[in-house]
Amino acid sequence: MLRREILTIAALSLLPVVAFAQDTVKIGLILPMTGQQASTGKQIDAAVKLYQAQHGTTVAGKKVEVILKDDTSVPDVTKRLAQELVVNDKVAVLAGFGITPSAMATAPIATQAKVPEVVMAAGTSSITEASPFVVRTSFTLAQSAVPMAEWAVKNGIKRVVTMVSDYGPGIDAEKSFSDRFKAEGGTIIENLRVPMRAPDFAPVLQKAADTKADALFVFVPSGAGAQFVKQFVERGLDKGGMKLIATGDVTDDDQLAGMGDAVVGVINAHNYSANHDSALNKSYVEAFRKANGGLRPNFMSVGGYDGMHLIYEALKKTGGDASGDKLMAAMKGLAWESPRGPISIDPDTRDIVQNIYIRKVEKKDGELYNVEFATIPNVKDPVKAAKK
Amino acid sequence: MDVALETRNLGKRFGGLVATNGVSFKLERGARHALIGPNGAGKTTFVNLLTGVLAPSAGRVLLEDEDITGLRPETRVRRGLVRTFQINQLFADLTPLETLALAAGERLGYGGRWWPPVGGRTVAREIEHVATRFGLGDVLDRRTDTLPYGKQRLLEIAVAFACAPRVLLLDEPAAGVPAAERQDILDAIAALPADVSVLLIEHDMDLVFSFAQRISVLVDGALLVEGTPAEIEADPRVRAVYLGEAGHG
Amino acid sequence: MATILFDGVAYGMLMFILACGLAVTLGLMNFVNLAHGAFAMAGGYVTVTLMDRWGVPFLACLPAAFVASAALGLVLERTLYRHLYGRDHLEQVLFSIGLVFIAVATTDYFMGSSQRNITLPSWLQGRREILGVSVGLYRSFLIVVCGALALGLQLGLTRTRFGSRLRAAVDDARVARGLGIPVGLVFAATFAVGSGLAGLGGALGVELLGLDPYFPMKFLIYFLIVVAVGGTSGIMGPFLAALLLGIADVAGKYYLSSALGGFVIYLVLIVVLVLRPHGLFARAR
Amino acid sequence: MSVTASFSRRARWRLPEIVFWLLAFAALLLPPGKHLLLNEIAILALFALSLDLILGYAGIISLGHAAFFGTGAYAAGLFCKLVTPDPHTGLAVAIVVAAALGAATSLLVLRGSDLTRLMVTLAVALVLHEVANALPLWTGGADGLQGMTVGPLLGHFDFDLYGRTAYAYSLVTLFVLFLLARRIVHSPFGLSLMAIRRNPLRASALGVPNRSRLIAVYTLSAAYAGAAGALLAQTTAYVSLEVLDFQRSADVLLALIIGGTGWLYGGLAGAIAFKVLQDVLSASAPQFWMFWMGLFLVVLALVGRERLGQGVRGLLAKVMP
Repeated sequence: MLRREILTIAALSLLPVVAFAQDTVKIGLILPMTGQQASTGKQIDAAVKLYQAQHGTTVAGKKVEVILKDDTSVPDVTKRLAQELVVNDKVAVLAGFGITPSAMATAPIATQAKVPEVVMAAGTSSITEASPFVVRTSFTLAQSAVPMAEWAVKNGIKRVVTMVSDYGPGIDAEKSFSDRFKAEGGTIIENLRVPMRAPDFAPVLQKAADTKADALFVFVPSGAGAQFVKQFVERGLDKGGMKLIATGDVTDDDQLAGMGDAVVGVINAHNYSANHDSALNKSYVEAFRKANGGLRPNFMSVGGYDGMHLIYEALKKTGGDASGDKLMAAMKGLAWESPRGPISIDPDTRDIVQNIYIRKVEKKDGELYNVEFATIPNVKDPVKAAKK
Repeated sequence: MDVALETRNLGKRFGGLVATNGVSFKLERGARHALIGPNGAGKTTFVNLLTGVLAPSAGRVLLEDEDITGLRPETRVRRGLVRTFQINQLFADLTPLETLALAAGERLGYGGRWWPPVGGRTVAREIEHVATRFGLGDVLDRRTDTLPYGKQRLLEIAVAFACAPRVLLLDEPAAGVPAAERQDILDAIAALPADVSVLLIEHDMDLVFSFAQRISVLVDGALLVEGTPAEIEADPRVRAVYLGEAGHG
Repeated sequence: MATILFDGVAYGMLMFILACGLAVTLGLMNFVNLAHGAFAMAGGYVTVTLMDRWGVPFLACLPAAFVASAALGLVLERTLYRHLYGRDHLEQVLFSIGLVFIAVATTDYFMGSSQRNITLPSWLQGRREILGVSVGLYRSFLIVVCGALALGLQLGLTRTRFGSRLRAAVDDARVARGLGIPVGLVFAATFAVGSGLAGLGGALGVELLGLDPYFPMKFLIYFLIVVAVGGTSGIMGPFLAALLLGIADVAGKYYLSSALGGFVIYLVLIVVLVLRPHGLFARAR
Repeated sequence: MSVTASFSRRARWRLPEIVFWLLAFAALLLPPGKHLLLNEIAILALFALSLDLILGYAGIISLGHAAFFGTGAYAAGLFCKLVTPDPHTGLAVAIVVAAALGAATSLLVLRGSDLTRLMVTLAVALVLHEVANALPLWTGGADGLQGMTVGPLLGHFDFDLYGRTAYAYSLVTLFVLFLLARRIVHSPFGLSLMAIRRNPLRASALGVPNRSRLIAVYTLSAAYAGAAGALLAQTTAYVSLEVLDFQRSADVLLALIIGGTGWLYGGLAGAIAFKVLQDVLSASAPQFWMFWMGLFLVVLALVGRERLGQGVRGLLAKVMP
């Protein structure tokens, strides 16, 4: 009796768990809807809803159903939810993933169940290497940090202090910025790190001020950016001639409007600005704001929006066949115009290729925006590019 | 002369307050000795110093000629220095059976065992013996806080007895007990084995004079006088202390 | 060096205002109120909303934040908290964590989950040289305001009739009632003032600490540290503890590398509490 | 003999207990779908049981019990990666490592008030969290420990996508450790712990060596928490910094308080209630479930878990130990 039971389990686990020839294609959307990362989850959720409102819920004859789950940014919960979505709900695609560990924890499920994992937010380079079924529509930190380093060298910045939050993405940003900056002939005076639980930036800023560098390169997770910039200005570092350069997380569109005039003039590099000048983006921003009580879409939202687009387009290509291998094959190499500009999925790495814009915070029509003034086209993830 | 418990120049200060002041005291083997003193004389501090709850600022404590000044309370108990509590400090929601099993188990060295269930044969026999002696046999399975107060005070003494004391400190054993149940307590105390040395800390003069062969008087943290009941009764200093404390004694 | 010290003092002072209400409820009233930060958050959101939506000047928002949080504290004390006085600590934990959850979810629902910011009036922005030390104007403002409040609290607790009534009520509620002290009212008023101060701290802290719906959880640990290190026998202990915390935190991060700077404060906490279980500044018992 | 009879009554198995465990094991035969959640419940139950050993039985409150959970998880994860993928030895190693940490840190919680212990345990967990974050070469830092390939259970049963093997593994571990805990709380050692929790001064006056007993139970509890952490690491094949997070310590404390301290089924009941509630609420209201959870906790506290549970508990307490 027990033996038969065991055999059944063993047999079951050999079957790929995918819904064939069903009329509905389910997408399991796992996001942090509560907890410190809740704003990420809300932006992506809103963008996914907007995409479906604009493009309908039927594609290639199939009805697309999104099942939203809250993982509270706890990776083991993410993994369990992903497993349940695959086993119980028979989802064809897993999507979302607010933080890197959540995406990493889920990668083995994607491999085992042959279900595409569309990463819409998490930004550590190595995620796409964790499973052949991972594809990313957000960005990698190095994608922003490396162009920032190149721009800095070209614009007469010679000596830089870096300051990053002390965790995976921060260290990624620090390393990729520093390596490129040094390679281009610049000098890194010091690499400063702040603990994640760091309510007060005063000490590190004081340390940075003491170095008298030309510029301070900074990455802090979206949310801590405003405090950081304010304290930077309060310390008088801007007047002391130190430039502030950053990845775009620091001047996140989500909060930029409320940051105050202190942030005006901050130079940063990123993949998306709500101020991006294209017809598509204008209508995107307008529709997003209308649907969400005036909330401004940020770089997380386009990750969700484009992720949905990727899934829809792949389904069109396969003619509605939602099996994992076919979907993955269809996703590789897809290129389209996103609200952020032209983007594509690198067929080799399954990571996103996109323009990176150098921006400056300015006041337009009484509101603060990241205004793009230089474009580095078709940036691939520099970390993976360097490995080749 | 055989000394069971001795203090040499024992002192304790709390900040500027001297609670025990150079007390040198001897309890003879098999003694029935009482320690009296007005409120605030430092009796509680003295007991806490003897049992190791407090560390003295000066002086030594000796149990049967061995220095126990630095020992922990539980080690002193295992060496035979056991006390009862004045205010009820029994485990309210445990049964007398469990409380006695705890005391007996620790004494017999079973206390730290984690595999066998409570109450091996040796411990069970011990409990029956103690329960019979103190008339607790019929209430062993009830929650302690549901027992009549007199029974609780008896349990207090029984638990101390289960620790196999060589020196027993009885802290106001009959305080608060209704008159009807009082005799049981007095009988239990009177029936303690002769080789157990007893120090009675007490307010109740009737009890003191009916029980004690010797009496020490503690005033302001220091020993005022020591002697037989007759000597104490006649001592003018003791009278002065007790008359000075209106309405007590 | 002087600048670091100054920054630390300002940060510590802010922590004190945020945490002193907890020192009173936990220390004097023996109530484990883990929801204390929710009142601070309320004050913060009152300020942000008043400034953003109605353009109320910053200075006018501070008393408003105090009053709003105090009122909220009073209402909750009268309706909910008072039923849990004298109950098991674990039930108080359950209750106050539940309250935190409700506060977080409600705030998230109405105010959104993004960080909120305020723009200080220009006279509070920037820096000045004072006695050769370059100091931030807002931090100076914090030190003056919080220092005055701390002094006022200490005097209020030791020199006024209300203070002596509170101490009597805390020492022995039954005796105090016998003396004709309205214990329930004294507790309610104390709770309200503590909540109000937290609200004021929340308003003052938006600029330095930021504000989002998870504020009560993020800073709970810091409040508890202030109370635990300061001891629970009065106001001065937590005050000194908050200063120490502020200076140690800032100096630790400045002088040590990040990896060490992150937990130096916790190591200090462990050492202090192992050596002085009742807090660094508690009177010996 | 009445005394011996009384004693043997204390530790006897009651019918509802047996039914409870039969149901838990019967859940293995359910069609796939809920085993992953059940696995998480079993792990939280073990974790809560470990907290109950110190909080419910010895009176040591902790807001940092994740220190041992996380240590066990990392120990199991690293052992799997570096030494052998066999889960059983990994579990044993995690237990030993967590117990060693428990013994070492037990000295810090021997004295002090609830608040002191709360803060000291919290600080220990936070220090470990920072240490784990600062050693990315070992722990993977914030990205988490990757590359764990856990071997099959008993050399035969792979940890599959459905989580049935995982649940079976966690449930059996929970059951074995529960039996041990049950044995322990009914032993003289367990009795002395109950005495220490109620009144340490009084316990020492009966000859109970409080210090060594508290050190022993704290170590034991750490070992249990380490086992729970190892189960999580092995059944998810992944360890992240969240295993040491404050949130994890707070959750287990909540679960235990919900279920009730000082009886072994409290942690189990609390874990079931907490996880099921969270799962149901967050499935129906992903953005707003915290509100309903909070409301539940507040009402539970206001009505009084005691009063609310008295009916149920009174009934259960009669039939369960």
